[in-house]
Amino acid sequence: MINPVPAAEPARVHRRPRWGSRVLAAAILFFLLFLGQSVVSNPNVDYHVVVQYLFNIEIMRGLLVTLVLAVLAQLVGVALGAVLAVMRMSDNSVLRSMAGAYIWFFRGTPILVQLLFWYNLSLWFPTISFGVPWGPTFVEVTTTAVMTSFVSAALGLALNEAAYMAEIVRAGILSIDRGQTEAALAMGLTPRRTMTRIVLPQAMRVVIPPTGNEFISMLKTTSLVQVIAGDDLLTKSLNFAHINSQTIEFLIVASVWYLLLTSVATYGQHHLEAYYSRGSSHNGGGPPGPTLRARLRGNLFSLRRAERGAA
Amino acid sequence: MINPVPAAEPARVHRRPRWGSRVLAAAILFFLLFLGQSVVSNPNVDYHVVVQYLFNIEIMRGLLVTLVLAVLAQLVGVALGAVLAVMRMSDNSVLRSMAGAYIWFFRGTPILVQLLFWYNLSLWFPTISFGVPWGPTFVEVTTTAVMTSFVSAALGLALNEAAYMAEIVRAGILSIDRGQTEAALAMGLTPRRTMTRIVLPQAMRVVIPPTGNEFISMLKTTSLVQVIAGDDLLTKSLNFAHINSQTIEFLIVASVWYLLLTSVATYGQHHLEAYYSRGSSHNGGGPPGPTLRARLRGNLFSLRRAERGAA
Amino acid sequence: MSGPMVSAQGVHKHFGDLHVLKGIDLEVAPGEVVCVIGPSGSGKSTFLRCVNHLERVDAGKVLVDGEIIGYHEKDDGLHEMSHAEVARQRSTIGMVFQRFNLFPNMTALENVVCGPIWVNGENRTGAVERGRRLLDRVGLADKVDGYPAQLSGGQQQRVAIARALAMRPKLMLFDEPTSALDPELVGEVLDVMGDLARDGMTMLVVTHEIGFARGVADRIAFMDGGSIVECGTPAQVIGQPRHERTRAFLSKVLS
Amino acid sequence: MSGPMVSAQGVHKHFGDLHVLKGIDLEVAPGEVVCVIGPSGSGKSTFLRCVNHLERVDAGKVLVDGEIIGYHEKDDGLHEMSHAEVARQRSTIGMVFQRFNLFPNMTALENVVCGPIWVNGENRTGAVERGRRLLDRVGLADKVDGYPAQLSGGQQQRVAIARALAMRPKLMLFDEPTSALDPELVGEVLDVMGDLARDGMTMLVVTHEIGFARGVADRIAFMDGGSIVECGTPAQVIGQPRHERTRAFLSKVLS
Amino acid sequence: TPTDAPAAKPSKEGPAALAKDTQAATLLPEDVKKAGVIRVGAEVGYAPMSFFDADGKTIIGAEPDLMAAVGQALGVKVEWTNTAWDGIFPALNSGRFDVVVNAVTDTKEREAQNDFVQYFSAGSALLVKKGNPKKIQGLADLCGKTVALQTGTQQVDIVKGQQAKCGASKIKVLVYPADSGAVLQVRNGRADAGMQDFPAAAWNAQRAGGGKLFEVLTSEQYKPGSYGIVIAKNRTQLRDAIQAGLKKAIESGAYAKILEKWNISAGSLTTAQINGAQE
Ligand SMILES: Nc1ncnc2c1ncn2[C@@H]1O[C@H](COP(=O)(O)OP(=O)(O)OP(=O)(O)O)[C@@H](O)[C@H]1O
Ligand SMILES: Nc1ncnc2c1ncn2[C@@H]1O[C@H](COP(=O)(O)OP(=O)(O)OP(=O)(O)O)[C@@H](O)[C@H]1O
Ligand SMILES: [Mg+2]
Ligand SMILES: [Mg+2]
Repeated sequence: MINPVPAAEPARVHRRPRWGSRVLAAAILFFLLFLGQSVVSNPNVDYHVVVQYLFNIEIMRGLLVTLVLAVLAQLVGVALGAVLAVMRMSDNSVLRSMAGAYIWFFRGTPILVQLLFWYNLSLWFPTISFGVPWGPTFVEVTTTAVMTSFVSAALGLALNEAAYMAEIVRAGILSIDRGQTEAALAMGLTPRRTMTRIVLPQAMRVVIPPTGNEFISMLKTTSLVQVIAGDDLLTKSLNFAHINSQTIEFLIVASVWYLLLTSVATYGQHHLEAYYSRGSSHNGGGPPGPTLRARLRGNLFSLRRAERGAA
Repeated sequence: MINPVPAAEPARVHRRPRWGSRVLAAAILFFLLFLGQSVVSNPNVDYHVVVQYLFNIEIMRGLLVTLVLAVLAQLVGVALGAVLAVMRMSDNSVLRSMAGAYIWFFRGTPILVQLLFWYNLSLWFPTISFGVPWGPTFVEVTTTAVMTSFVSAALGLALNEAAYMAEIVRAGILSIDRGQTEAALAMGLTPRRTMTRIVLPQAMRVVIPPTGNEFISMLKTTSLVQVIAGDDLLTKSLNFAHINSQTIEFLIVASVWYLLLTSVATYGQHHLEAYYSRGSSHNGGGPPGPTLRARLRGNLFSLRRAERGAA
Repeated sequence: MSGPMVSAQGVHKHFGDLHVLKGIDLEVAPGEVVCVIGPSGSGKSTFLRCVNHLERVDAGKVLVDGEIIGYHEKDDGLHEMSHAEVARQRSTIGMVFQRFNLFPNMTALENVVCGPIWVNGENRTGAVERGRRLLDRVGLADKVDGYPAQLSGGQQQRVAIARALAMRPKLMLFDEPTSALDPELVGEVLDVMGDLARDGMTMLVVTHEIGFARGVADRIAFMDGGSIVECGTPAQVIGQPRHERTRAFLSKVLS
Repeated sequence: MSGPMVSAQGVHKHFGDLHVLKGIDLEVAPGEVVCVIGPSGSGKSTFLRCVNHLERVDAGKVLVDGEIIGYHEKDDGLHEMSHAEVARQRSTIGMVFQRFNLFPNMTALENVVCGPIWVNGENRTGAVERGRRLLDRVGLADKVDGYPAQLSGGQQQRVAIARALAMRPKLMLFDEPTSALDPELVGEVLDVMGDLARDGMTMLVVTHEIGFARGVADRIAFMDGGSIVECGTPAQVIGQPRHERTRAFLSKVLS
Repeated sequence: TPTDAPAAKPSKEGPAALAKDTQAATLLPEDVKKAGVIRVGAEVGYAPMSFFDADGKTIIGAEPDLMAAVGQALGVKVEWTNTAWDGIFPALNSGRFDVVVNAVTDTKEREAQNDFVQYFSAGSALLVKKGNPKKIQGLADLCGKTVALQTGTQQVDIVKGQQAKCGASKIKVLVYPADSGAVLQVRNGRADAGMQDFPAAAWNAQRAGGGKLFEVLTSEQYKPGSYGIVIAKNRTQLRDAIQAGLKKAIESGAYAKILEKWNISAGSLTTAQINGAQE
């Protein structure tokens, strides 16, 4: 050894106490306790009603409608959104501006208006016919028969969602390193298969977190179908409220279910995220994420991996 | 020259015609024309009413309310969201779970319920007092006097938005290379200043696009304040609809304004994005982005830059 | 007598106003190893990418094994091929990139077998078996189930080589395959490439590793400013460079 | 007689179960240049990062210019410093990273002046003037207003050096400053570092550039497996390595 | 212009001012006296009971007129706030409004939560497209048809009651948050009939689309009930004051004039009963 410094015996190391955040945390906790106590002990709210109606059959039906609508609309929205995203990045300027106009219009107008439009489509088109334009008609049905409350709701929500998903999928595609595309092309994949087999699956990692958020929003947006006689969770709950004016109680009933649904959705989102980030040792993704300090101090290991990684 | 191949004279190169997308584009265009024609020439909708009421003073008032509410709620939401994001990544587990609970709750319950809660806060707390807990009270006011329709609307929207913004800001912070943090710390900046001077400004690039989307949603979400007597654009428009059961016409009036607002917001978003991506020669950001083909073919130049770049 | 494996004829390429390739002529015989060296920005990568039509040439043409890459020749000029035809041509040309470009969501084995299965329609069992053999050949028998992020740079690059070999290419293109590696890891990749060359693979290699070029290349081409300035055996180009620019470059890199 | 500029005393560091530094002892005298070499994963970067407390040491301590880094010594042991105190210590130690880590949203000049202005509270005009001089000194007088993305790797790394110098450090730490560079760009950065060494800056340099280490270093430390295996003049360590591991490593890197 | 802007005059030109009834006024609770105003909440848009005038701002109708009369009797002003139906009762209970006046039918269930001062009697009537294309004559004809209703109204109960008698051919019931949404579906043809409180149905038949869109089946009014001014349970003083004010309006004849003005005299009551729900 060149430096004959005696090996220091391990010194006792004292971490710095962090008074600021401890006091803040205590204050918040205290405030929350106070708040919780006031809310629960409030004589204006009859929690028995909440408990009594939580599993009411009509509420359950509403829950089912909300769930089915949200899942359906989200699925169609994702698929159509992916198509729009690819159109938006197309070579063909007509397709590109078409997709642009779609996104502009459907993001720009309130979903309420869109729902009313689909539901009242018969104002514009009293019948819907399938056939050759200016030629023979094969099937003709009245619009109101097709555009039931459920169909309009699902359609309206899905078409609206597609506009948002298009931007999300597009960001996902753009996030994939060009090297991936080139490697796939060089291997002999066609551009289309490169997109579907290499780019889109990897884009999922970036697409899933915002899609999860969208789905959580969607669960709650379904309540707007009230205006077109859709019997979703919130509408059903409020129907009870209107009978006896106990609005708050029934809003709590609905909220409990919404919280449950969103919690389950969040849970599912984490699992999907984990699945699609397999092979990546980045652990920056969703909660429970690394703490800020862990980031500042640093997980050099994962950084190094990322540098070496292909993406 | 080792290879005595005669220099080839430039061959005429013919690009491949793309029939598929041309036909598709033509079909879509045709369909849109047909649709547009049907919508405009529809006798059930009186477009004169739309034109006549577009600049009606009450509608203008509603527009102002919508705009002010959305801007205010978004600003507060961003600020509070940033605080929540930092809390969520804190060392202190109480702060961390506090922020987690906040986000869970406010994202999990319908904004309608939250608005009604704030507006009717007096059900739980008839008066609001500032003072020492269990000590002297300095100011005491009735809750309903403080929680006007506007205040509850702004508060409800902002607190809800903060939950969404927290996740967005968090993703933005996580997107910044640890190297940036380390360089700043090594330079002698404290962790706090590293966050505010180095990390957050760079995170803006990632934060702005989704924030723009949030703001566009917010513009339309304001219409829910109808349940707490907020006189927003949609509510005002529907007031007219009640007069003469011309619901559709007034929905169109509102939609025209929403489209205008969102277009302006999108425009502003692009400018902000451009500002915050200065110094970056990535050009993958917002529309007008590179086409898919351009990506597949490739802008190697920008890729190379990115590899060299520090981030 | 078989013709050249690669024949570039007056290849020009512009990026906007930038004239990047100014008439490249180069032939590579079957089984030959040609290394391309030259300063950054001289157009080496661009040329390599023209060979498998990742870049479209603006004038001139590139033939691989006698076929024009990316175009059908007709009376009135060159007609662009369909995507499927280009893909078929590319499937016979292996390419290894500087940054490996492994698919991060697939294991090493999946990376290697996906091409044969998707592009050549090989059956899964056969492809997997051959994939394992290839990974074994590049010294990674124990890493078949590792994801790219779990491998060192040198290991990743060897997987990338195995992935290209899995397509049974007639020609291999390498674009600075070792320049993203830590110095101690460079050797393992160069070893694999040397073996490949000895097995008779036709190779076109862009590299900064003068030692490798000297040892393995049949010929070395020195590019500068979009042209091939000189081309000859390693002894000629490295030992007695004729051009001032070559000398200047070599002195920098070898110092 | 002034004490050593750096004095590492029995530095241990664990990452979870991984024992990365196993008692590092090293002194660097004022004005001395010490190069640290060794295989990947041997703990070179971790040790360097302990010197400016980017990593917390688990046992032992590091003194810079006589001050313990990151802790106050009291009777009952070491007490962690406040963030502000650590920041003050770090501001006197310049650090240059492998990946440059310039702030991409600031121009070269802004990168250089932000530290003096934010941390040392210098006034803007003075800082800008000195920033220009520093950029001039590293040969970038004409790039002051360029953003990092518009600069080559070599230029970026020189800006990073100027940025560190702007804080008037007593000590400079370099972590493989050239390993992310194209081979022809390596020279320009090593030149700047050589100048700096000749001007009397105390430097601790982790590097793979054996040529540079041989030419510029006063001493070379060879690390392997979390320990300094041998340490001595370049002639000793490179010319006549005493340890088998050193010899094995050098043969790989020099080949 | 909207083709069918209401012909009615705004309420400020309504019946002659009623003298303040000092006796009734003393019943008012202190806070209302001090504020000098009674705050009314309603989802405006149920003509002729309450709706917006052509300016989109002024709230007019029978209920605003009536409340104005009550206010005059009590010597206080009346202030209206338009709020979506879903938000009305929480706002009442949280003290945001003093009363809700919104064609709310007094029922036993609702009396359990709030107090009612009855001011009008109305049954429900069926609204169909002009020309009655589906030939609907009464409740019994609804079996197998689609009916559009507003949520939380009496009509939902009536139709559900008929539902039970239909047997196999069910009634399809569509429920909308706003009355206007339900009426739109009758116009749209999605619903074969709508059911509304009689005054509203009559108004729609008479005014909507210049009177060319709907007709109302007048043969029968179903399940007559009474509208009540809704007041929070804990505000009995206010309730009694309003009852007194309303009584004063009835006695003075102002009440009758208002109902006449809006063409709904058929629903007039002779007394202002508290919590008088039937069943
Ligand atoms: N897609 C592109 N768009 C615009 N310019 C490009 C593009 N690809 C390459 N260039 C430019 O063309 C020139 C040649 O680039 P090329 O990558 O072929 O050089 P190279 O010799 O491979 O350099 P290096 O050793 O740095 O890889 C450079 O100036 C580069 O910036
Ligand atoms: N934050 C961390 N968390 C966990 N392990 C880490 C972390 N940082 C470094 N390591 C591990 O510690 C060991 C030493 O790492 P270090 O970066 O110091 O090596 P090095 O000698 O600098 O190597 P290289 O030449 O590759 O930079 C490695 O095994 C590395 O994976
Ligand atoms: Mg290159
Ligand atoms: Mg290192």
